[in-house]
Amino acid sequence: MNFLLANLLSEPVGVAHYMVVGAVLFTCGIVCMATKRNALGVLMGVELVLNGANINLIAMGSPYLQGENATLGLDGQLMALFVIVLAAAEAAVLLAITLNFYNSAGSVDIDQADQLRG
Amino acid sequence: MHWPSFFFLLFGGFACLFAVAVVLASNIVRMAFYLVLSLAATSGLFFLAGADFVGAMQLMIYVGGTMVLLVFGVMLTSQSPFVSMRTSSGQMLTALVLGGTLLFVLSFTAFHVPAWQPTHRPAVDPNTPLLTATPIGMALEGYRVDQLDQPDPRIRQGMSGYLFPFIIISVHLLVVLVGAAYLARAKRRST
Amino acid sequence: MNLHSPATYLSLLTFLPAAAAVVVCFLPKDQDEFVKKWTLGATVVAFLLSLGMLVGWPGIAFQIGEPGMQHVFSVDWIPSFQVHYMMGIDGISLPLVVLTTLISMLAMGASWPITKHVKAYCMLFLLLETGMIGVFLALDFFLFYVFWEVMLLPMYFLIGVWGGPRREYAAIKFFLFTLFGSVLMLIALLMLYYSSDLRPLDAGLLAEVGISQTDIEAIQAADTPQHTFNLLALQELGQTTDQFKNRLAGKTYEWWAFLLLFVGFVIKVPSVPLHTWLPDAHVEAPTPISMILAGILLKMGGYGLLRIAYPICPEAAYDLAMFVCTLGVVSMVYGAFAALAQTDFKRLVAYSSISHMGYVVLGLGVWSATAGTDYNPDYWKMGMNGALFQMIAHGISSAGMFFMVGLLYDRVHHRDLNQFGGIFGKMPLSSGLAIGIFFAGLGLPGLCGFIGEFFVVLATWKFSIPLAVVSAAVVILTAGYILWTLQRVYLGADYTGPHAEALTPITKRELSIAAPLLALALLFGVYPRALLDTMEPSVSQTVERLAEWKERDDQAKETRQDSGKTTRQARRLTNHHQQQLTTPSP
Amino acid sequence: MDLQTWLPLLLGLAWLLPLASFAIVSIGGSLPQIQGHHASYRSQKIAGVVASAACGASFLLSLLAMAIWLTNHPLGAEHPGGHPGTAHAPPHYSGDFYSLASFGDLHLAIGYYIDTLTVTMFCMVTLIATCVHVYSWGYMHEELADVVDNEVATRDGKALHRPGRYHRFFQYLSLFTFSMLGVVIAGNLAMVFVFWELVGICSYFLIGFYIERPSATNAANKAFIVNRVGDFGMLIGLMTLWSSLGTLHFDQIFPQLAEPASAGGLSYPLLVVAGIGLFCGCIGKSAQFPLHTWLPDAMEGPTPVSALVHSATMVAAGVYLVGRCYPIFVPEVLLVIAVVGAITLAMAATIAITAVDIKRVLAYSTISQLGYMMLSLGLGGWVAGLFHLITHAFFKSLLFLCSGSVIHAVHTNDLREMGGLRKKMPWTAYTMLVGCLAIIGAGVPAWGIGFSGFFSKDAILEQAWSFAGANPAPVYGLLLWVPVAGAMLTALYMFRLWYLTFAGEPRNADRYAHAHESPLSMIAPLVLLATLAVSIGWVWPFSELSVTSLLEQARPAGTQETVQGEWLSSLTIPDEHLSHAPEIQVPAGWTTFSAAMGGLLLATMTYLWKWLRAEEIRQSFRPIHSFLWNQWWFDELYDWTLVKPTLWLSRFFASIDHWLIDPLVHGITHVSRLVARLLDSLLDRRAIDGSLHTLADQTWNTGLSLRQLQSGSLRQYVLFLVAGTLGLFAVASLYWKFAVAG
Amino acid sequence: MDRDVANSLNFLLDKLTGLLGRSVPEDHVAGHLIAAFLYVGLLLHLVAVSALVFIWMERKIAGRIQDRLGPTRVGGKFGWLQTLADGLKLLTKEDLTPTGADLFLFRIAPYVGFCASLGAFIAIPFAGQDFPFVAQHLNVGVFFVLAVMGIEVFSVILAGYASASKWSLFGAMREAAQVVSYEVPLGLCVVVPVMLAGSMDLVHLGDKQQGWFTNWYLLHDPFTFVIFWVYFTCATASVNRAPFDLAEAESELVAGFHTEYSGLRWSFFFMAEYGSMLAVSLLGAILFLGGWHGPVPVASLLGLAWENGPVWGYLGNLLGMVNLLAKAVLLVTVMIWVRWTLPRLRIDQVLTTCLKYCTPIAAAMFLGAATWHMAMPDRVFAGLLQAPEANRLLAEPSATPRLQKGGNL
Repeated sequence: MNFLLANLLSEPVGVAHYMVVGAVLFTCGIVCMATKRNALGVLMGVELVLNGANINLIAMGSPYLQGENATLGLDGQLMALFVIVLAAAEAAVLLAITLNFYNSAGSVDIDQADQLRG
Repeated sequence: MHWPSFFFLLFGGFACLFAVAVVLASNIVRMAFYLVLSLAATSGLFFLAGADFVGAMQLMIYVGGTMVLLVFGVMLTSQSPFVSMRTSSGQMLTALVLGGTLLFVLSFTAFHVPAWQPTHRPAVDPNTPLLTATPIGMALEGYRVDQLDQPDPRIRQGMSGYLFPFIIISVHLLVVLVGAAYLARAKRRST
Repeated sequence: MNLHSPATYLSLLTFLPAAAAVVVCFLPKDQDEFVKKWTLGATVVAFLLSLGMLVGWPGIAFQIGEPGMQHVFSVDWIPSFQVHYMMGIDGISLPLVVLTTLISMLAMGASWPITKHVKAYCMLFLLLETGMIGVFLALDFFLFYVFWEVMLLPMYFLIGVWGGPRREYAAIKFFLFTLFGSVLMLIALLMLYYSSDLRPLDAGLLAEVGISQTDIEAIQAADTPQHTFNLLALQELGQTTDQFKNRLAGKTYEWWAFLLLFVGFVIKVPSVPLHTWLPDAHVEAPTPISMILAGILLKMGGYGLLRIAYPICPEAAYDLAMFVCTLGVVSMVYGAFAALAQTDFKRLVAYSSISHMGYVVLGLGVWSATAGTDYNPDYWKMGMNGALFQMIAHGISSAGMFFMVGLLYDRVHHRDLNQFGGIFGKMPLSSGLAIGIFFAGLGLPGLCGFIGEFFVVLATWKFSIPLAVVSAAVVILTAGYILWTLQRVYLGADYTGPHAEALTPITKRELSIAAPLLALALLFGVYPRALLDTMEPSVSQTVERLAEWKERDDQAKETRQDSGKTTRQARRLTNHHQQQLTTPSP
Repeated sequence: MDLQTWLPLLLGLAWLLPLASFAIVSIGGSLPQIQGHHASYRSQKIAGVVASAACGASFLLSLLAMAIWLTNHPLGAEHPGGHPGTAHAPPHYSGDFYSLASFGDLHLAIGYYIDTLTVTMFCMVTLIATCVHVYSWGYMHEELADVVDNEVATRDGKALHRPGRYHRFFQYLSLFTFSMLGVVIAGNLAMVFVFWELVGICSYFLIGFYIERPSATNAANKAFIVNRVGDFGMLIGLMTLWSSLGTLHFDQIFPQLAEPASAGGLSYPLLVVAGIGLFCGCIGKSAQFPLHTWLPDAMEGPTPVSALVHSATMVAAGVYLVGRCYPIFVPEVLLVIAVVGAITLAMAATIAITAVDIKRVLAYSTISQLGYMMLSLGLGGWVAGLFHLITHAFFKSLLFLCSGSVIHAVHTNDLREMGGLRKKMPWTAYTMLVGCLAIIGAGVPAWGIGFSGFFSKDAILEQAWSFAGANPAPVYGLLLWVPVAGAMLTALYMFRLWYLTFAGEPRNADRYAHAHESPLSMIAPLVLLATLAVSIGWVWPFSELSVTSLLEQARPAGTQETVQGEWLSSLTIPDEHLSHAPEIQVPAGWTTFSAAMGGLLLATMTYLWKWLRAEEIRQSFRPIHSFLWNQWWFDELYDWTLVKPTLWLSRFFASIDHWLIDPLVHGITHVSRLVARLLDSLLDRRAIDGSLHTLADQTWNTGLSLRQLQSGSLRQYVLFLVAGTLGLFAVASLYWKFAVAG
Repeated sequence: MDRDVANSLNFLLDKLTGLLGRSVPEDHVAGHLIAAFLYVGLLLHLVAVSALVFIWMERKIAGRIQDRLGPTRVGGKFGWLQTLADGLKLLTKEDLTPTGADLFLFRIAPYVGFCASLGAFIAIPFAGQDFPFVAQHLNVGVFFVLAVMGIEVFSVILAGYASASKWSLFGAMREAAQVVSYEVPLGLCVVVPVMLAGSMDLVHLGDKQQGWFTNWYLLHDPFTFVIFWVYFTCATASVNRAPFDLAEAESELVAGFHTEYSGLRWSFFFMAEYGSMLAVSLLGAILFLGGWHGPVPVASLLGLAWENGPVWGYLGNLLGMVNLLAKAVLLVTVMIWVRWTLPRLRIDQVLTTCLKYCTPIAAAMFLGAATWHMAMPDRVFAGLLQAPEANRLLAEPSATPRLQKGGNL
């Protein structure tokens, strides 16, 4: 258990700290997905989740935070880029689905989208 | 005062704060607004971690593009501008508890991997700017200029390039856009 | 009449109530109040006389710290059977005597509501007191037996005439049980008598056990076995000779005698499963008789065990120690459980007595001075002292409890626990006293019940861990039934039973009976030395002697097993024994 | 100055003064009853003053003793804990006041054992007792005259009228103070047991103060009997020690324990039995699982009693005893203590969330905090546990007195009828806020500034952290994470309480209208206690004087080393000093802080901002809620498994005669016919036919019930995902710990 | 460079505090803070003052185009203090908030817009060479500027939504549709100079066009010439200038998204608008019009270069800045000119313009430019001239930064 959280302002931060921020975003996203009834809220949750993941990728790739040979290098950033692009694509599709759903159900309440329930 | 840490706290704090605000807000537009702020703060973190290009991408695509799409959706889908749909507090609590546990597990793990702990001797001094745009561009075209000193020739010669994924993503994006446009096309409701 | 001679003083103490009873015969028939006062006066005098020994009446002053028998006197009574009129006191009997006179006095005070055949009541009451005092003072087995029986009859009548609706049934039950015990005791008495032979004892020892010089010479000159009823001599014989070791059906005489004595005494204690007379007797007996019954009569069983059964039959006592203790624990548990189920207030207190007297049996039996513990008698001393202390404490608390029950019964004429409630609001002072006394029964620290129970329980572990655990668990049940009872009777909003108007506050007479009991409970609870200083040396001596006997016995067995080979263990034992011998003996 | 003379004298006097007051008040109060009337208004008033004065004088004497102690034993000068390996006892003075009995080498006595802990406890107990006494002047004011008890109806259906019992209250309080001080000063375990029972009986009297109320008397009985169950265990512990060592004096026990069994010490199994036995007593007294059920019911007593007896002092006596007897406990026993503490704290905290009786919430919080103390002691945090005892005493008594002030104002305990009282009773509200902040351990870890609870709770969590570090097995990790979760729950239920009482809108306009701030005699103790609740954890300016340094001085020999279990060889109880290392202190501090803030946030969201609606939560978690609402069904469980069987057994014993007489043959025929019939129905119809039907039915039902999972709700699926992830994580980490890492 | 500035400031501070007997280390916080405030202050003034000037200009030009005089009274001859007076009036105006508005968003919206507008300036260089005049030198400068300016639309949408007025909402929706659409061709246009220069660093981009106007990317080849106009169109649209000012179409929507605004907040929208105008103009000037390198390389002709010493270099940079600002103001003037010349389009026309014309044209031009560049990598001015030596040097692969090795350009 190597905890070096002593004083955040005078010590350098590490990947772990970024990951905690990522975790917070991730969790908020999950909670958002789980609690919002508005489809767009769910979408925002997804965005938050992806962002949380991105933070991790960036942090692991950052040479500022880790020693030589320990970083993910440019791959982190590249993967983050792909995530961003895919997120944009996903957002577009989700919005389209939402619109479609709205057109058929007259609402964006995903609790009404339970036609396939068991 | 260690400036990167200070800015990390600043941006990280904002990102977390607004992410929480997204969860707590009940109005969809406000949620969107907080989300933008959170994402903007995240891009600040990216800049801080030396990923200028990704940070700018983040601002551009998420903050600019995605958010506008979202708000667009809000305008089109809500019956009235101030609609909010309440979730039952029970489900909310379940989500919070599970989420809290998840957060705990994630943070706990983060602090238990030795390689992820703060170091006083990073690979690159945080005051030195990194130039990543070109290498990223090259990597997307299949050339890893950052891997030139790799001993493994296969990696050096571009096996670690991202040309193929890039193409796939591009095609995927195209398909998605077409598909989205198709899905979202205006239909008259049957009744 | 020389009141400074032990013979006169002790005889006076014993027979003063009887004498007063004779006087009562001649008192006018319609002067109930006067008869009661006379009787009360007699009990008060008896009490003062018993106190006299304690406060140092010249010639009869009790030497505190002296373990042996004091003021022993012996007079020939039936010479052909070597029956002597022999009495004496020691630290074991004195507290019981004082308790007897005290409780008798208080019980007489509590007899004021008796209006039926007052003269007869008073006569029997005084006769009873004589019997009780005599039992505690007698040092001759035969005399002991006589007093024992003397006590029986008045009790039978007191229950059978002045009792409740089922008094005949209860009285006969009591009589039969006790008589059965007496018979067993008689058999044992005869067994021991005919096995005994005083000749092996040397002159000094004989003198020490209170045999007169002429008798000693006669004994030493005799060529036939010299039987004896002398309890002290029997103790000596039982511990140092093989006279009671004749075999009968595979067991020694001693073993059988102990069993008979034990059963006889344990009926009186009473222990499960010979207890069933007690609840009935208590329920039917009038309040003062219940007080006496619980406060004194039950103690006789314990006294008998301590004075007679154990010292005379150590081997059997050792063999049966586990049986005795188990019986004690079973009584404790059984009594407590049964008490929990009662709806009759008095019956509940009766069962609580059974439970509490279980401690006495347990405390007597925790024979922890064995080879495994280097014959360390300390824990057994603690147990036995605890047992005796518990007898006194129970005498105080149970008498008080029965009195408090009677106090309510006199007012509302029922004892149904479910019909009580809210008494505290009507009779705050008596309720306060009652709660105090019941807490003494519960074994609350600071009150007398605690000390005895605590000693006994602490001592038990060394003897048997399972029994210790079970006996410790009884504290829960005790708390359960006592508190539940208090709640049902004294606490609560309102009295809902019959005769609510009769619930008048406590009178001064009642207060003067209850308050001393509570005060004593408090005194002995806070400063147990007040009692222990008196009784501890004697009890401890009894225990030490038994421990020594055990050591000798083991040694003898060992030598029998491998004679000629002295082990390290034996040598150490010898040293230990020599040390014991060099200590000045009384 | 000769401490050996003066300390027993001073503390003995401080101890006996309340007894004197008890004697004066009880006899003085009973005298008029012999005459058949009740104590007058004036004499009752005097009783209150006498009792309070005795208590106050005790406090002054204790302070004096403390001053004398500190001048002779300057803090930091002698640190027995400073040098690992040196097992000499902390400075102490012991002796006997008088002997109870002695048999050969065995002695039982009323004596004293005075060390820093004793003196500290004296000051704490007498101070709180004085505050409570003064507070009771105002709170019990109604008892001065005839009382109409609306909660009790007499036979004719009217409310009960009864004479006031003001002086009785003070009489019991005095007796309690005496008994409690007796526990503290006790020089041997027998004396502890004596006063242990006495505090129990005082608690019985005080709980059942309103003897007319059935609930109160039931609660009083329950309290005493449940405590007796614990005392049963304690007796066993005493017996073990007594039989093995031949003494119960602390100053003789401790050195002997260090010796091997052959040289007069205890064998290991006996040590375990003794330790667990003693701890059983503490379980009962400190209301630990599974004997906690009496404490919530004990809230039937007047509130000052709850503040003094059932939060600050008596229930903490169990913790005190564990601390006092610490050298007796071997690591395995300490583990038991810790586990019991952990279970208790978690269980009580969960129950407190649903309780609606303001005092019950506090009662459960007390149980939970006591669990913390036990946990701490069990994990080796001797100073931390006792430190929490002291701080908890202050803030919890404060909280109770505040709740009393509220109850006094609105005449109800029900949180649902309160609300918005902040405006009506600002003093109460804000002193209570201070108490709440103190109990949740509010403070800033980075700066080390905070309320008293912050320091003590942090110390406990640090020790837990240190323990988890020393014992990497994941099971032991629970002993760290349970208290962390508990810290969150603490913040949740405490602020739920505060918000429901003081914030928001009044929920019962009538009660709100009649509410008023309490009189000065009630406010003044609140303010004093609030000040202490803030500051008792601090270091006295310009000196080394602090509760922790005092306790550090009292640290018993043998606690300053890391010890290994003998049976559980993997069990390590770490040295408490190790927990002060920054790599433990900092993360532990922040973890606690964030947990508390999480709970606070949740409470605020639910009860202040109303973002979550409590009612809806209740609806969605109906089974859990009813489980918690019924206090884990402990009462019912005990009723069915213990009380009822005991009564059946007692009835069985009572009717054993009849049972024996029953005709045996008749019974046998009955039984054989019954068996035949049973065989027919059981074997043929049930077992063979039935199994086939059951198989089919169960398959069908399983399908149906599995279908429920497929709810069609996207959000639920997300939750399933998260839960699955967490489960996988748990499985994977366990697999790693056990199978891979070995 | 900002590090150098900060160090210099610290040096100064050190000298000053030296008088008091204290010393300031080279890398002290104070220098960084002062530098940061300095930059922000300068940029703030640029945006605010330029807004003042542009509004005045707009009114004068509008007046002239419409055969009027425009403001004439305030501040003397040309009414040049008119805007200041208007500003003062706005400051003193009552701050209204409509009932039913989402107050928080309503209040914050103008500032979001202004911040986005101002934020863009952080990465815009005003002179290049060895010591570029730029607040934060980013190697993805173009990208950053576009990204940050994209946020501006947010203020419009928030304002429209939060006003609780259907006019505002309509305006906001239009704005959203329009801006998002126009970002596509705008991005395509911007990519062309980036491609030509091989860098997204604006300083680098500007310096690649140094020398005579023949080196401007505007005149690099026919495709870039076309694409500049596409860029200009899209830029006009993306800053909501007429004829694309659908979001505030007075004739239909009262005042569009800022219908409900008044006073200072309202003026912030305007500051943002004019700031954005300036920003896109500056960007256009840097990307296509040679940035600080004039049609005639006056500075280098005069020898105002860093090779000749810092003072000369600095003067040269100052000159370059004036040059760049002149070009930007010219572009702004054209925007104003267009506004008062062309009628407002309908929303469908706006989108048609974007999607049916601008985007395909930009895409085609991008392809053309790429092909051209591949065919003639070192030729400029429609392939007629050889690229100057200095520009080629800048494109040397050896200058490619070694990623993550701490290398600096």
